[in-house]
Amino acid sequence: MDFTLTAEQQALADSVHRFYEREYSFESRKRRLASADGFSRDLWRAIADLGWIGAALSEEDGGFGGGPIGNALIMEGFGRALVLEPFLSTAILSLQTLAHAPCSAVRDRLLEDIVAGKVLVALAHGETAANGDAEYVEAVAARRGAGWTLQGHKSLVLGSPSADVLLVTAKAEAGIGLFLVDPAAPNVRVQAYKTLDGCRVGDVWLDDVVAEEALARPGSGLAPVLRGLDHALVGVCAEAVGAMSAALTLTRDYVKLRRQFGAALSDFQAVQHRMADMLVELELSRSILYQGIAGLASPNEQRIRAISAMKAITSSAAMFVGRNAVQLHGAIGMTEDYAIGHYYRRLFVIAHLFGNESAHLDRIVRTPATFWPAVS
Amino acid sequence: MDFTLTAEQQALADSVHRFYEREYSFESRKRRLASADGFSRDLWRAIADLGWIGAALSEEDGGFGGGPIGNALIMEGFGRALVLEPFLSTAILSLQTLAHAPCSAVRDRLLEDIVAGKVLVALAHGETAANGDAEYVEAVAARRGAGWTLQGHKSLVLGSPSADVLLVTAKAEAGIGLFLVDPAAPNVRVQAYKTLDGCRVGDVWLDDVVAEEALARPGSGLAPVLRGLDHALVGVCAEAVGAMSAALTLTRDYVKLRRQFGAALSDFQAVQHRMADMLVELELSRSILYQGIAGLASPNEQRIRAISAMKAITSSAAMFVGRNAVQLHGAIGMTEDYAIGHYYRRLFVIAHLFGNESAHLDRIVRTPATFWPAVS
Amino acid sequence: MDFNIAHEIHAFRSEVREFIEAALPADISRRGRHDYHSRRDDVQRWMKILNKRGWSAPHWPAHLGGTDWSPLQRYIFQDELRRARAPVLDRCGLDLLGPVVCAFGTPEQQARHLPPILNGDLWWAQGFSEPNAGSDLASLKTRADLDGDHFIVNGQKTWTTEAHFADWIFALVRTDQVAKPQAGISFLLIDMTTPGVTRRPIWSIDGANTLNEVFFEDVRVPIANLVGQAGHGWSYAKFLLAHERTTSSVVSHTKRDIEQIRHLATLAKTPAGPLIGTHAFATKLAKLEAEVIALEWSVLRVLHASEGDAAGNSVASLLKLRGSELSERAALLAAEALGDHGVAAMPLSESDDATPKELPPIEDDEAIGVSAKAMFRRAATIYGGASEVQRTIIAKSILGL
Amino acid sequence: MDFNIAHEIHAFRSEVREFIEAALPADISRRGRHDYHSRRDDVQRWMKILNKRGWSAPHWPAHLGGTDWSPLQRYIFQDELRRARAPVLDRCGLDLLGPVVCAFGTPEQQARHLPPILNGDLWWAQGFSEPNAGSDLASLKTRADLDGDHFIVNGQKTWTTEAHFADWIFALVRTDQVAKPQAGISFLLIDMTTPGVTRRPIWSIDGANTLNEVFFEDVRVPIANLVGQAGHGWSYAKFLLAHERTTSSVVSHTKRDIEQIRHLATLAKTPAGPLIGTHAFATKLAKLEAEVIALEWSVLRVLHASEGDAAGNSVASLLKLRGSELSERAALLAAEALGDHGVAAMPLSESDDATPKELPPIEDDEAIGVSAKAMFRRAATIYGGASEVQRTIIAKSILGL
Repeated sequence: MDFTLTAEQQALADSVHRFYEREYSFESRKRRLASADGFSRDLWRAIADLGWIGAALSEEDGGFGGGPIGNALIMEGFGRALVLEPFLSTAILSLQTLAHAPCSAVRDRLLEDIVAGKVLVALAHGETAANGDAEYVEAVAARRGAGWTLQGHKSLVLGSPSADVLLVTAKAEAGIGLFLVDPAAPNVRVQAYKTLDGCRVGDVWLDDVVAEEALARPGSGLAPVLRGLDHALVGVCAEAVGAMSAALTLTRDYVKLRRQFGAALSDFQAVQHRMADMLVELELSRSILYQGIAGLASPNEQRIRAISAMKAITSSAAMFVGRNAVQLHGAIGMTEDYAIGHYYRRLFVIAHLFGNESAHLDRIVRTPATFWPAVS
Repeated sequence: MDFTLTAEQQALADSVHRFYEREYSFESRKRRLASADGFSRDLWRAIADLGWIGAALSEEDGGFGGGPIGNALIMEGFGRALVLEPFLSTAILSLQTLAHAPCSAVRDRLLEDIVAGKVLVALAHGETAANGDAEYVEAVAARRGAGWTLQGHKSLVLGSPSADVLLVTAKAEAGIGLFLVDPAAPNVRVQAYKTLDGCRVGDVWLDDVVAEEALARPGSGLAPVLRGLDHALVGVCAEAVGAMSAALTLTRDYVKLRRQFGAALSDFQAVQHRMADMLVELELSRSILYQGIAGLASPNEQRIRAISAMKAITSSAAMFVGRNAVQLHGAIGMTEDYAIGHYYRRLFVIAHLFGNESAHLDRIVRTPATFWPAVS
Repeated sequence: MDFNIAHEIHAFRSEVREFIEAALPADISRRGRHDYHSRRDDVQRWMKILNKRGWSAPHWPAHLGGTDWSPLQRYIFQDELRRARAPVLDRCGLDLLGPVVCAFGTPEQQARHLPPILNGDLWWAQGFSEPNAGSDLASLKTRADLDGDHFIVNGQKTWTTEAHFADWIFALVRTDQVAKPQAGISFLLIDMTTPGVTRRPIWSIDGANTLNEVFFEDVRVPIANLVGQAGHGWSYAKFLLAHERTTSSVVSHTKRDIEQIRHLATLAKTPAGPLIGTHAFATKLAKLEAEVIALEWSVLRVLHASEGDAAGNSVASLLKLRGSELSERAALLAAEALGDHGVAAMPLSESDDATPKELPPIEDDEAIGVSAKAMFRRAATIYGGASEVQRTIIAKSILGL
Repeated sequence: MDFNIAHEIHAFRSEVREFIEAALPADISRRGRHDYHSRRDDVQRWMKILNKRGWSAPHWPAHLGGTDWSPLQRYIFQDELRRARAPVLDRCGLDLLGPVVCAFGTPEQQARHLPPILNGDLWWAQGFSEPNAGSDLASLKTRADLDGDHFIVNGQKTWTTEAHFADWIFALVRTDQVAKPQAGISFLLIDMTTPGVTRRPIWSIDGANTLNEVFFEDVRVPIANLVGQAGHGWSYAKFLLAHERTTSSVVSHTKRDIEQIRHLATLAKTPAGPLIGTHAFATKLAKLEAEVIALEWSVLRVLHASEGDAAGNSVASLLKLRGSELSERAALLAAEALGDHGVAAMPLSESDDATPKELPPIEDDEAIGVSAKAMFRRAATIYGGASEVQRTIIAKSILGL
């Protein structure tokens, strides 16, 4: 165990830092958010060129072997600057799902194209009725000739409005399979909308859609998706740590500057103590993020509990830090023109993404394990 | 609706105030608590002479018709002074259970004797496995000749170590009945112990105990007990309001006096804001107490929700106010010699008595009703 | 003490409920289920209907267009409006300015300004806050200098609710630069169409524009538009802010939220059946309900207390503090009831012709506006005296710390 | 960064676990399940066993009877002791005084005082707090005046943990009445049997006596019992309080509580089966567990950080704050798991011969002591720097407010 960055990790963190310092002014982010994609394809290519998309991937899958810590470093930096490019949806959720899927020519080519920044992929897995249960799928797959037809409705599909390829889960008799779908194919409808933080997502309807290929046949499609989700959960939690950290810094600077009733806000003990509690929430989130990363390597039940403990704590912390950061700013924190409101909205979305606090506590309750964790 | 006391109510409240001002110094209470009964039988007779035991009872049952507001005024005063006499167990829980039981010569005589202060009665209803479900009874009643034999274990029976008569619930085929048991009868065992606040309670075992009389026959015993419990819940919540109010006053006086780091504790904003939150909890408890009293007259489901909402809020408030009252006192709050620790322990017991916050939220969840409460 | 509800109160609530059911137009009622900022034309139509019945400002004196209802009756009226999802009325005119003009305005001012408010014809904005005078109003800088029979107003107001709608604004302005900070302030009525008045919308994190900046540059305001005495503006503002002791609890809004949450959670599916049937969600809702009940009974205590009653006043001060917390909690729980779509932005344009665009697939009117409401309510513990300020008030004025 | 656990660490934990399992006497282990203040004779027997193995003070320098374990190893050792429900060792001697004598004591003091501590032969109390100097130690009044080769000590200490057990007390005393408040303080070792020392037990709300008042009346203390330099007591006290950066998280205790809660809630019956299977209880436990995991990983971060590491130090300061909160929460949840009997007083006498009297029917060793623990832990956020003080420290020293 070692909690300090290696030279390589430090170099990656520094590089991420330089990236957002250069590219992510408040104004340029605003412009990017208002564009059709809600992010910049040029920047996405730049991110690919920097080698970050495959940073976590094993070398045999065409990556750099940096593992989940690499992704976490990138996502923490992206959280600090509220980066908009679809790293979470394409480079973590979709890529890790594919990396854990059975080997095939299609999979390998797709991995390669993703890492090269050539295609944007979205995983269409979640459904409205799942209520945070990652294993719940209603969408149906039926055999047709050599291929399959798919029927169902997928909700809050990250990255879908801009995706070149959809990975879709659907259920056949043998269980859940994972299918490749062209979003422009007939009978596919992607209804795009924005999340509260202004990012574009979509709901996807499949109405008798023909899928030529099963990336994973029914019965073997859920496992890679669950692993993809594990990595995505680590990713959003790292993003939350970055966003909370930035929100705390913004708030600290604001309360030291702003005066009321003849004193700086930071002179009020109530403000000091609230900020201390925010710092505690941030640091505990960072601690449990590390625990979640370690948990990725654990056997099934232990992994589930580790990941869900991480998300439950982080969801709660994200809401606490986000809400109080706005509170301490006062009315100005509620405005579009001030950065802090954007952090709150992103933290709100993160708190609810891939299951909120309740959903993950439920998952812990459903997944019994012996307790005496950490270095045992 | 009227939230100010009538002249009669004011007279009762004043009389209660005079009673505890006269009888309840810290030292005299300590002596009483250390006695065999844990309270004073002389004071119990004084309470009877003051006419308080039957204060709430209808005149036809030998009372004064003051209704639950009368009991609440008494219990609030008793909460302020941490009065030890068994008003809750005998004058509310047992008496109201009897008052709602079917008429019979035994019942009427018992009511009369209770009101006169001649007998102490304990309701032996709760069981360890009930987990706050007031309708759960495992104890068994079987017919034997003209009477019954009882078998079971009743837990945390308030007032049982000093009781002259036990009212026992037990289940036969037709449902739950209510039986009269002499605690000195063969095969009855009362194991006395103390609650954390030093009061004496007991667990009661019945091992083939003969009960001559059924106060309510199987099938009709639960209803009066549930009504008795409703009144007892209002009683403890009123007691909690009194105890929280006294704890808040003690704490306010302490923080104004005590100096640290060159200033009175009351000068620290963190202390001020904590006490403001304590006041809010107290006042909301008082508000929902009134709601609970009003709810006693409502039809079944509405009544259950009203009573459980009251206890859920009050349990939570009692813990918040009690815990923080000790916190603001610092180390001295943890000592036997200081009053505040006694208030905390009583509030802790109240928070858990007759179902804690979780138990009552569960009861609300199990008891659906339309919402749009208050003056509708 | 007596907690029975008088027969007349039951009857009054029935009368109000029946009137609203019959009078509220169906299309307005449907949009009311969106539960978000009401459209101006809906509010105006509804105010005209209420005004015809004499009920658009029940809390004003009867001879000026109000009623002689008791505080409890006024509360029940508001409660029924919320329950029916009626549009939220023009608060600035009806609740803030109205009582001040009733109490301190000249007969001419009353005759000119009150009827258009009652009928929803003219809308008002409140111009109190300034960039460096938020909670600390005494330090405001906007000045009004006498020039013949006009004041010349210069300065800037901010956080001006509804100013983008407003026809008029009532503003605190400094008419005496020499007097002590509070003594030099006057209360002035300003026509927003006067040359020199400009406004800039402030977009807030719920994606809506309800707040604005308003700039005054050599704006000429007739001296007849001064309310009461010059230099007494501070006391009128205090009167205005203290006028309704229970409104800030927003308890009827939160009750309406609870009905909405129950509705949405009954529709929401989960692997184990409707969301409302899951223990985790049902327990959160039960706890919220219990807390709202405690709040509502606190409101009732205040409504029944006389002005001078210490106990009643001490309860009044907690209504804003706890009411605003519960208000946000309710909105967050409503968003949670939407599941995945609780994080979706569902912008409703305020203009009459626009309809929501790029919405997620929302099947129920009640769901639209929920997530924006969750964002908007983040401000509940900030505006009208932030929670931190409320706690200090309680500690000092009630606990004597 | 690398979160894999080294093979040697696994092996070390196994070694410790196996030793404790073999060495901990069965009767002590059983009483350990009561989970409350340990009996003095149990602690002493256990310390002799540990001392024979060389493990009674792993954090002392190896040449003075300690080990050369890493901070992580020391943490694992404590973790395993808690897991096995071993008696809680004499903290005052081992953790507080010991390191000071190791670092600042003369060879004679080390030779005289350290071995009896290691072997549990002599017990120590800490004499810092005074009636008017709690968190604010600089204002202490107990004085020690030089008289030949003795100090004459007069004054009063309070909140003196374990003083009713203690053979010796280490005290902060004022040896210079003229110097600035902090500069006049010295660190003195006092034999409790010296004439003029009296103690008065303070009974606390858990029904136990762990705190005491200690009075000094013309107590003659040899000058050889002064630790380090006169007037430097303040810096030794700071050294002592800062010595263990992670102990105040009490995380191993809370982990042990969680096992206890799960055990009790598995035994506890409800109408719907074991309590552990009810959603409400299981969810509370899951949330507590998740929070404890976050705390433990914060401890690991500090254990792996070097002394000068800013990030590590910033985390250290939150361990006491959050650790003490979770410690009380765990005890309250354990009491809740007992149902009706969670409100029962279950006094365990500290003296060797007494057994619990008037207990409710408790069928499991783990249940005894739970409710008293819930009361005792009310102090967790008070002693060792109250939460309010911790928050101020975090705000000022880490956030720079």
